[in-house]
Amino acid sequence: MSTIFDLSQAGRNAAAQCAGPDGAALAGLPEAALRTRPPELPEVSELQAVRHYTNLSAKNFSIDGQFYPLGSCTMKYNPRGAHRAASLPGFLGRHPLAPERASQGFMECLFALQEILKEVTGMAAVSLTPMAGAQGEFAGVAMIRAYHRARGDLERREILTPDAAHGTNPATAVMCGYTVREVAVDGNGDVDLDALKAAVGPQTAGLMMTNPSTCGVFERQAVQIAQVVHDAGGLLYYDGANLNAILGKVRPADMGFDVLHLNLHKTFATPHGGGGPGAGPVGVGERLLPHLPVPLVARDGGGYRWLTEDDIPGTIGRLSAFAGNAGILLRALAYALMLGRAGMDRVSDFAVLNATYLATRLKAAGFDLAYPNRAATHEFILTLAAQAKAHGVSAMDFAKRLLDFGVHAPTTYFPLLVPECFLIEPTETECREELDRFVDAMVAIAEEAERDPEHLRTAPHSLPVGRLDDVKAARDLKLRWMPG
Amino acid sequence: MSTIFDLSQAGRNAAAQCAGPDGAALAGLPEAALRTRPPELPEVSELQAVRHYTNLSAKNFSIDGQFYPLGSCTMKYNPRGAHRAASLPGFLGRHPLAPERASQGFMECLFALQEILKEVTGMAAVSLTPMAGAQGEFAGVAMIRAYHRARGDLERREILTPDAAHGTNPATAVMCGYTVREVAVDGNGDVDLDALKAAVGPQTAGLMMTNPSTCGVFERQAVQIAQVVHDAGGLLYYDGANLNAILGKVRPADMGFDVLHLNLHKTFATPHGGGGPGAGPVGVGERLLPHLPVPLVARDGGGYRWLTEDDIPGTIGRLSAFAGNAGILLRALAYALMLGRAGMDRVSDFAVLNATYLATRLKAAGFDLAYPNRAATHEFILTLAAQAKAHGVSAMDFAKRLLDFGVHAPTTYFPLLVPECFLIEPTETECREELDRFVDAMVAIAEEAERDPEHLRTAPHSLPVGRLDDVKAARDLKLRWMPG
Amino acid sequence: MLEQIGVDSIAALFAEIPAELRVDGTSSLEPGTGRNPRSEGVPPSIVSGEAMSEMAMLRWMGERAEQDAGLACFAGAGCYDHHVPAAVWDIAGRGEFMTAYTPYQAEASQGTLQLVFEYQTMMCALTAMDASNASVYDGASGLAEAILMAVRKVARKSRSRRVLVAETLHPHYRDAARNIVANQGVEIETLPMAEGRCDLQRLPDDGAFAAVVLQQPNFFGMLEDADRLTDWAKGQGAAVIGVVNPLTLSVLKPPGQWGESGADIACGDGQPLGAPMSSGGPSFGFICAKAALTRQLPGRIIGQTEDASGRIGYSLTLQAREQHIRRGKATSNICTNQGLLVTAAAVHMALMGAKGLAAAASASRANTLRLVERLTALEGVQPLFPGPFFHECALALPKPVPKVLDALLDRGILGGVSLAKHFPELGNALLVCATEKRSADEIDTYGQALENILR
Amino acid sequence: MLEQIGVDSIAALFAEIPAELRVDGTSSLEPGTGRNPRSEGVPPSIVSGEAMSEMAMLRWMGERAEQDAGLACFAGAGCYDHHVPAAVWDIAGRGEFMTAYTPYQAEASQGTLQLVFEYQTMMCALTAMDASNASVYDGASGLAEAILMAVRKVARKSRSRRVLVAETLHPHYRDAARNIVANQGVEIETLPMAEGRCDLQRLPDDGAFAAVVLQQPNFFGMLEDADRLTDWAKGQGAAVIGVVNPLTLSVLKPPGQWGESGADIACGDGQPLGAPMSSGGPSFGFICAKAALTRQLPGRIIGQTEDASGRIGYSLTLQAREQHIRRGKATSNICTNQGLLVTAAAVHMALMGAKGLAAAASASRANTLRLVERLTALEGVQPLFPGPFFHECALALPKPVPKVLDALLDRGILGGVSLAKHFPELGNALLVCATEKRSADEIDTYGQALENILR
Ligand SMILES: Cc1ncc(COP(=O)(O)O)c(C=O)c1O
Ligand SMILES: Cc1ncc(COP(=O)(O)O)c(C=O)c1O
Repeated sequence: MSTIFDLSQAGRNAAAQCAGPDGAALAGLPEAALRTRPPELPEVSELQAVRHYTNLSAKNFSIDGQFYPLGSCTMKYNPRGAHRAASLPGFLGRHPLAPERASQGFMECLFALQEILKEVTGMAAVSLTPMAGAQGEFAGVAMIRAYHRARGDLERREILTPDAAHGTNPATAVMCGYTVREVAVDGNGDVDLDALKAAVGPQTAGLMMTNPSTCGVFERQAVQIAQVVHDAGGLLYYDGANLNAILGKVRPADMGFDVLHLNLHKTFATPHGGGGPGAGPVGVGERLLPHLPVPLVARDGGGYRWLTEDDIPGTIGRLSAFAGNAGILLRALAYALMLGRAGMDRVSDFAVLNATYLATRLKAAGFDLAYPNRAATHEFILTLAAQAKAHGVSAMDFAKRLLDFGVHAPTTYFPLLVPECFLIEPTETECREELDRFVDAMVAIAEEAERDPEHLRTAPHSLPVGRLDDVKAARDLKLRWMPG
Repeated sequence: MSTIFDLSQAGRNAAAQCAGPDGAALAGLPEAALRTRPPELPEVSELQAVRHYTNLSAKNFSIDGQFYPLGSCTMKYNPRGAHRAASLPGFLGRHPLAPERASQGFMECLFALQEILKEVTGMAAVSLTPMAGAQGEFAGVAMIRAYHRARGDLERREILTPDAAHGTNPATAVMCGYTVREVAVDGNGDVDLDALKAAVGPQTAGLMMTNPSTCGVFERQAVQIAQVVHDAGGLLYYDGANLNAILGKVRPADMGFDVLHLNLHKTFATPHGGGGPGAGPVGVGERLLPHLPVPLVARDGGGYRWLTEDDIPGTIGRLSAFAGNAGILLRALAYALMLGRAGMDRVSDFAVLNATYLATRLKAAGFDLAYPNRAATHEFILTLAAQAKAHGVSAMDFAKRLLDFGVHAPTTYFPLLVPECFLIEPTETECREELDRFVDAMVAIAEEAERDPEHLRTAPHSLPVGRLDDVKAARDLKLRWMPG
Repeated sequence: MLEQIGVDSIAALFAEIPAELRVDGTSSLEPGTGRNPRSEGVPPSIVSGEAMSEMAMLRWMGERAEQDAGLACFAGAGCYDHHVPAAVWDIAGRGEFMTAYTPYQAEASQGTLQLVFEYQTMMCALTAMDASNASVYDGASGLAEAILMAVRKVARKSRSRRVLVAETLHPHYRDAARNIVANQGVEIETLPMAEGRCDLQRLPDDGAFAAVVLQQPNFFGMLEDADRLTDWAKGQGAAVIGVVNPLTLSVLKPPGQWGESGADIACGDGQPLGAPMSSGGPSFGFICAKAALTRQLPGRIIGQTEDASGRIGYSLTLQAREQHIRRGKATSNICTNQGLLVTAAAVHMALMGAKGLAAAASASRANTLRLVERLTALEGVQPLFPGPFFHECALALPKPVPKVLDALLDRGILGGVSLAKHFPELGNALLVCATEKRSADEIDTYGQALENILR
Repeated sequence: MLEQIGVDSIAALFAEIPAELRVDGTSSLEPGTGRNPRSEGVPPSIVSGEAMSEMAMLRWMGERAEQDAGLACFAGAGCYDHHVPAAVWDIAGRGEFMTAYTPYQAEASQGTLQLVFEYQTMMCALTAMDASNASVYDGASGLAEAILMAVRKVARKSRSRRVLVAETLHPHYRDAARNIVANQGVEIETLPMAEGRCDLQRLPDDGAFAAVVLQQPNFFGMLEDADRLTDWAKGQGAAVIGVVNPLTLSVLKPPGQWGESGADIACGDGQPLGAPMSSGGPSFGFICAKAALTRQLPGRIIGQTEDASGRIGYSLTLQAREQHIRRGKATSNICTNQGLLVTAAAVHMALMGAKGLAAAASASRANTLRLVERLTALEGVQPLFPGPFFHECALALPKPVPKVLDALLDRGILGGVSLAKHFPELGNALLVCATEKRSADEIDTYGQALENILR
């Protein structure tokens, strides 16, 4: 499809968007500060822009159009009502530096969300400001660092993670100035406790862990792990990306975690927007209270006020220009309000029911579960190693072929320790019929893999483009449109 | 694609939409007034509904996606800003029977629109209440009837229309209790003046006419026609569906028309919505002032007030429960404000430029214009009679094949007097590149008609369904979904 | 482009317009006089005729919208402040639906066509009828179409052009219907009321009517004895036309089941199904009919069919009823209808389901009950009629209603609709409605305000 | 479904969770105590934990949104009240964009991928840089990423971890950047200011800095001598990072052209390109760089490529920089970014074009000039600095700013941002901004209000 630049014609514009004074307003500015030529942005009519981007949008899979069983990513339906709530003019029009007096409605919303998140996690306090899961991790690990420093404990240079951990965990540790040591996961998806015991020591600042883990199983030794790390003087970080599996069933605080982040855009409601935005609030136990990132909302007499560096001198400080992704926080609150407490509990009920049903049916259809002895959680892992060996088709080939069936591929090749893997998370918002269609598609593709493996290897066949050459993309770097 | 009923599962629902008291609220109502079984509406989750209708929408052509050169229908881009304006909460939330005191903002908008429409048409007054062009026609002809009646002139039983007239014209005349007499159009698309002279008489209530006519040419004898009809004691009705061709160039009042309607959803901004809604305000000269449909807005001292039957005792009355399609009127005002006077003039400039360019290029490419001696207006007619004769392909086949090129077909088989015709209206909002693409598609199809006419006759080939069997639709009537 | 055309100016393209008719732009429409044709009563920004940017236009219109906004709405009378799920207009507002044309090219319009087919099915389910059209303009003009249907078909034998309309019908519906059908010589007569409902004691029995029109719930929110009225009318050889509120059909007996054999036509306004009040428009009119009347329906109808390879598809059908084919012999002159509102209604019904609609209807009734209880606790405020009412109620006030409404406005309350104009004989009568959107607080505030005003 | 699974209750699916850890629902999280964990300071409706319908939720949140609404905004300081064309969010809000995931499956994500590719191109055009990423969280955290880029790459020779940051940079940017980079031992030092701009008299010349950070226009809305500062910094072997407002780049010299050879990195916040203020988020951070730094960019980058039949397509590229591939060795830990806001920004830029953006920037400057003129006509109100400023201006007031702002609030005006906290040494200093959305009336009302307050 043409790019918007191909459509551009010199001098064309959307007149209703171009009103304004002429150059006179710029008189008096130093010549040297001004542009000599206007930037080469597209010159199109409003119709052209609308039509171009409407037609582009049609080239996307999306939750509104397709089933999206992307493990770890939690691609579920996010109620339009939550989007509407966050889009109320009063919220969209609020300036971030409006005085507290003119912000009580907004602050009440944030405070309510803080309280709800405290309740579902069991933590002592929550700061909403991190702008995604990874920034939540950053805030959490920075707090761990601040904690040790505040105690004069300066030799703790290492963060532990299970080797199955999400990439953001080690990357975060490094961003916080730590080195990373990975701990093996055993054949049942649990952390190898002996390996952990061997790994901890006076250099251990803490351990980062997801539960249910990225292996799609519940880490049964959570309490023991906490014990080992705490005994070594380290703190426990809970990566809350999978909280939807345990809402109302078990609280991270009770498993011994000292700090966590939540991916509101997964467990709570935010459409993923083709990559973002999200929000990654952090919750802490008593020990890390002095280090929470600012700003936070506190109740004060009859109203609400911001807590800043002045109130929390040990804070790791602010991590963004203002107070995080406010609009995403409002969506999460709207979602929590519509669910209510009982609805929140049903989230994990249905997330786990759907995943377990899908795992059961796929297993019955002849697919191999990576952890056949374990119960599925909100997600589970399939390994296509047998198919790869027998027919020379990879998990990637399966994934691409699924697209032709109008189903988004599951997460592939993560976690890396399972060969040819599909990490499958149907989420709680899909209905049984959709799950059954997925099984049908998988079965059809498995048959095709026997009959005509080449058809898989060259998939997809019915999308706007065929399989794209990633190597070329990286080798002949074209990162922007150039004329001609 | 499945229907929403196929997706339905007993007991499923979108919980956030189902809150409310239980049956208790109905206690005390007579049993006999109540339903015994709930209506069989679909039972689906919110996700299912959203996904179903999102995917359904993808099966439509639309202005946001495609070029739509539909003659007479004026499928142009309608600025999103106009939609936004009409969607302002203050407008959407206004109850139609709110007292005038609480309606001054809204009424000021309607008054402004009345004035603008008076100006562009030259008429003495405008009533905004008709809900589409055809209801505007109804109002206009009912006013003609009221006029003759008020004068005791009861023998005028006939309305004249050119035989090329839009179907709503004769249908309207009949709805108003008239019989219709059609007057022939000559080989150049002008009304046959002699035939008209022969047709008028004491039975003539009036004549309905479009200009530019449905032949896509400007009726040059407009003034003479008016003379003939007026001399016979009849009144002149202007069907304003094609006003976009002459905005700022000539005013219907100056051509001698006594009454007209405007299709705001064509000349002004309203997306067509898959069939509607529209708005068809009527404008009148002095003679019909006493008969305007109510309500209207009048200026009164410092404010605005409604004119009703009490103010206009000769009114033909109200034609809807409230005051017409208010939201569409607001869109039209927004559009007029963004155009301004100069922009309004440019509408006809570009509408006629685009059509003339397209006609010129198609002619050069070997297509036959129906009126080769005439200037195109905002639209023009192509006749594919030669192609039909040579290759046995109809205008319908051409039309269906165009769909495969991602272009909506022009209006076909209207007006009926031109064989195998395409009535083509590119509108003022399309750019030259889009027009060129259309020519390319037409040329490609014409070549294909020679090479492989069957491919046209079985088109379309790339849409969700192939050519549909209309005969079957009418013969085996299925007007609603039935289980099984 | 001009070069290709072979002219040297855009002006040259208009050469066929006789010179004496030409004006030079809308900007100089009163040449010579120097007078600006838009002056009196129009704001300066409009008089000037300067183009506004989108931003300036939205500011201008935003100020006007704001001016009328913010009232707690207790008015009903044919237009109701119901909640519309956020998803409804997120979907209906998609360009693919909103900027599509009438689905004449069926293969390129399956989205709209299937949706309307589903809509027709839903409306038949709500009304217990066999066929639905794809919409007419609104409830009132739709009633006129329904009357014409009945007169054309049902009354062929009797040749009567007289139609009996309940006095309890919305007066605007009666007016609009009369204004439309009178041109074809159809006469509207009145079935009188007693205590806010059709007077069963005064039913004529001369069999002279082509059709009888009932509204359920009626204009006053009251429930008619639809069974008995239907049986009586049919006994007289008249067709029965039920004017109904589709939301209430989630719990009320559908017209197709009234009496022994049901009404013949059900029509009404679709506004309660997903359309904001929007000053009364756009909403849409629906018309559903028993099978015998299918071919009398006005406007578009979608049917299911197939393509050559047997794939199911949908297309406009029975087009021989319509003006673009039948011209003067069409069942109606309607062309453009209210398609987008039907789109919203279909999505609305799918999202709400029977359960959600019933919940909204019941909650509206519960709120109205609560309101009536609160208001009639005040001295001199009484229900005008003994009942039963559904979710609207006519009250008798001890003071002139317009003044009371005015005083309520000062307190941010749109207190209802005065019946003074159409039913002066009812005295100080006010029609109130509290939908599911009215909170307990708002109802209480209303009560408090009225208490203060009447004091 | 339970049957297929072979269990008899949903509870059984959670059997692997050790019993002692189980809680019985969020509803009983403080068992035994009987205390409701959400009590103090939370509205009753939230304490109760009852599910709200969509309608009830929208009412509840609507009341809170309304509570803070309706101020005429004269605050800027990194977040601006610009007009966003209606089409922008009509498009960005389409389910296909809004509910898609990160485009890991390229073939099923060409919509997002091509759009971001176009976005990257537009950002390169605005900044005169060679490459852009697909967004980071916001301007402030993005600056931290830019600093880390520079420290990693540009300063390889010098091995310096010291970064010089202009005192005229937005203080929140400085704080956030410091809080982030300090963990990696990067030290932030300050380039002092004089008269609201970088003090050219006090430029260090010991060549010890890995990077120099300038903001243009700076926090006070002033225009720095970016050419000279850039040349000086590069002369010292430091990388130059320009923090810029993308809207102003429609008329201001782009960082890529500052001085002899241009800045190395341009970053900033994309809010002025189509994002509503929304309390400061979500907006997005952008980072553009010269070619030599492309592989240091954090986050996602889209590249053009082909499929087997030569059709052009787009995919994520240079993924070896990213955490999901490189884990601990990634250029950043960022994963989720601000994709939807980038979608809006691309549509915004396409709709506005260079002409529209320049018009908005110029109108904002014109309005701010008008405002400053109006306010400084009052006694005791003066520009704090001699200029030149672009579309924000710091004013000296004769009274404490917080009190003045409070009094302005009473009149419906958000009068600007107090500089008291971050720049106490500047006295009663107020930063004001009037975007193109502020009407002449609003500016006048502000003047009038301030006049009354200062009187
Ligand atoms: C297990 C896990 N941890 C952390 C993250 C990072 O969260 P975000 O993408 O919001 O930064 C993800 C996101 O996919 C995740 O799945
Ligand atoms: C020439 C002409 N007249 C009248 C009409 C009827 O207008 P509407 O569809 O708004 O009722 C049309 C609509 O297509 C038309 O083209």
